[in-house]
Amino acid sequence: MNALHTVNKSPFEKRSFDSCMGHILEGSAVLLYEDGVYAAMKGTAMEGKVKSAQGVRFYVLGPDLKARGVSEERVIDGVEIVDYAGFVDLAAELDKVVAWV
Amino acid sequence: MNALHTVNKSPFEKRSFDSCMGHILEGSAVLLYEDGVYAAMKGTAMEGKVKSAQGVRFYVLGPDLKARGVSEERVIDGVEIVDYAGFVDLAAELDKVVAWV
Amino acid sequence: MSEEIKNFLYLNRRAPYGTIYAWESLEVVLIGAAFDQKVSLAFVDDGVFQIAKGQDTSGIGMKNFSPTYAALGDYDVHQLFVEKESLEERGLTVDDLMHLTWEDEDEDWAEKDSIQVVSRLELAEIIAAQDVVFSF
Amino acid sequence: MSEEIKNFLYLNRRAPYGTIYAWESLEVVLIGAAFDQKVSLAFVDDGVFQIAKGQDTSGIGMKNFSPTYAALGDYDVHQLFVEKESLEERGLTVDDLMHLTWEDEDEDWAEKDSIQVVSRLELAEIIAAQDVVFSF
Amino acid sequence: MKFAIQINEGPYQHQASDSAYQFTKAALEKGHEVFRVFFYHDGVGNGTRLTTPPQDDRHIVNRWAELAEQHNLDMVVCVAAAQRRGLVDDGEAERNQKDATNLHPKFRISGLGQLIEAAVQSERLVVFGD
Amino acid sequence: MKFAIQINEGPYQHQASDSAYQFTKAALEKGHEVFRVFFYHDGVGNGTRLTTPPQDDRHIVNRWAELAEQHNLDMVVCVAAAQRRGLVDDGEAERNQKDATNLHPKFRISGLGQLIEAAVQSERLVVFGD
Repeated sequence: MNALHTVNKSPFEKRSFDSCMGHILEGSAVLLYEDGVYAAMKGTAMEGKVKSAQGVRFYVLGPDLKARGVSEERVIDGVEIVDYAGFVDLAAELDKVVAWV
Repeated sequence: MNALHTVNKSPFEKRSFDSCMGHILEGSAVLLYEDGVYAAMKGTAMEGKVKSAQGVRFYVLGPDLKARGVSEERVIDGVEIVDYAGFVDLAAELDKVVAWV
Repeated sequence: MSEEIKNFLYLNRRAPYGTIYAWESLEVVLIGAAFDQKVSLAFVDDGVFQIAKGQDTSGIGMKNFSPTYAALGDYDVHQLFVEKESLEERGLTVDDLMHLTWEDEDEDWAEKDSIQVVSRLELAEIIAAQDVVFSF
Repeated sequence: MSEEIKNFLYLNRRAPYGTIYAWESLEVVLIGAAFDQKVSLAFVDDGVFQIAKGQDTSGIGMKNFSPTYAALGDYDVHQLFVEKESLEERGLTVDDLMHLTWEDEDEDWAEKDSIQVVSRLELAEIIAAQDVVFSF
Repeated sequence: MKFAIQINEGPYQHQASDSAYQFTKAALEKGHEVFRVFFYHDGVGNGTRLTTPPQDDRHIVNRWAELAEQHNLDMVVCVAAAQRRGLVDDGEAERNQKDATNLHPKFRISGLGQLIEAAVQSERLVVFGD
Repeated sequence: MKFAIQINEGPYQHQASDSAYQFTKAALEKGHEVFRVFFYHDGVGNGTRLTTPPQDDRHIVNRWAELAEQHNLDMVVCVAAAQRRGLVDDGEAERNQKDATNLHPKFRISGLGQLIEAAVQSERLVVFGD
């Protein structure tokens, strides 16, 4: 079964993003929200990690990006921006939600 | 002026221990307590960081070590074990306390 | 209530005592054991410290809840997955953990180990196989 | 109250909005400005995100408190140290930060930058020079 | 689809309750069912009727209460977590000899079994925490 | 020596209040003065009189209250943080039209200036947080 993994903490402050990345399988999806959106920024150590995850879709919550002043152009290519409705759609589409709180 | 730097979070979970280590000067002291005591364990990536800090004294809170089942033999050589009274003494001895919460 | 049996995984990633998550997560496991679901626990990251042996909280004035893990077997909760990589990063081996057991009714109440050390990849597959994952 | 003037440093290490620490820290700075102390702020680790420009919280239903940083100059708080290494790790430059200024009474109200980018070592020395360090 | 929501943190300190609210609202607007919102750990603090946030800030508790009113949401505060943190309704006040209550009338206090039941009955459990 | 103590987290969820209590107790036993204990952020939750922790666990609020009683400690809960999180005394209840209070009588609600003053008047500020 494929999971939607959610990460809401900054990858610079906490281990949860790295831990999530270590436990995702092909076919699953990752949603970055709250302070987790910083993992979606180009030009940091996170970019390589995101790009090397094979067969995993990445999403980032637009409202949280905007709140933090991260413009869409700074988001890593291939990471899709969604709103809360998109978050709900992903939670419904994937078979379960795993929160890396 | 010399500071007592305190770290209360696990170095495996949060960035605060590393951040503290990047901001300590010779003559200062570091107290590890609460989940911060895990940074005082031998045989982890923290040991090298603690040992390479020149002219900095390291302390760990004994009651927090015991609570977590970390025996005194596992504590990195040179890290001194103190109790709450020792924590108070350090806070009084050094010129100020900097909490890396 | 539905008769469907689900696979429940409790994902434990926090150290004990510094925060209450480990203890209040265990309270959910105990209550949840009364429901007829298939339950397992995963100890990942600092979660492996939850089941370290020799915990003694007398000096910090907090309740030592670690004996409760030993009681899980009596509640028919005996699938405790511990991540190998998480142990190694912390300089721990399975000998540093409590010896947690359960008695297998189907094999004349033979005592068996509850803890299974699994690799990160195996744990990823265990997570993938669940219906519900609880995070605290 | 004592007449002694102390050096106060507010150590900001958290991102905004995910937690309230950044905002409630700023509330202390504003109240503290009424006291006659020498005040400076340090932005380290994720704290540098607090003063990122272009913050717009309309989509998350929270209050955008970032304009308050621009008001600090009026409160005579104009020593804002930003750690260079923290910026770099996050792929940021000083151009990604708000332009924060103050007016120097002693130089005919000349407008000056409040933000000073300093190295980690310089910040360690700044911390060492303080009488009181507030952490939130 | 049927969702269960779990919230582990109190209002204002962490964004968890805000994110959970936005998610729940979006799910309901899409026609999904929300079986229950379960407040655990410090999350019980979302259920107090005594908050007075600044005028220019959102009122997290009232916002939940209004959503519950509109959609007949079942909002449950964990009793064990509530006792540790001082969230009290009439029954709890009588049981533990407290001279006041603080639970908002749109919330109810109940046991952890309500979380398990929500996870059993719902198709998705979504957890918001620190 | 004169200490000021700042506590940023509520009871039970984080160890901050426990550690601060042990530190404060040890400091007082050594003959130091504690000028003030200031409860900020979720730390305001340490000041409620409505908690009922399990019988076999420590009672964090009462423990602080007893220490304050013995040593005449000044325990201040920040008003702005308290309003967001629903900590209320008689004055706050009247001002904000609340029908109940929950502040423990050994604590008092006051402004952030009390934290600054504590830092000015004390020789050491010690912060306990998450």
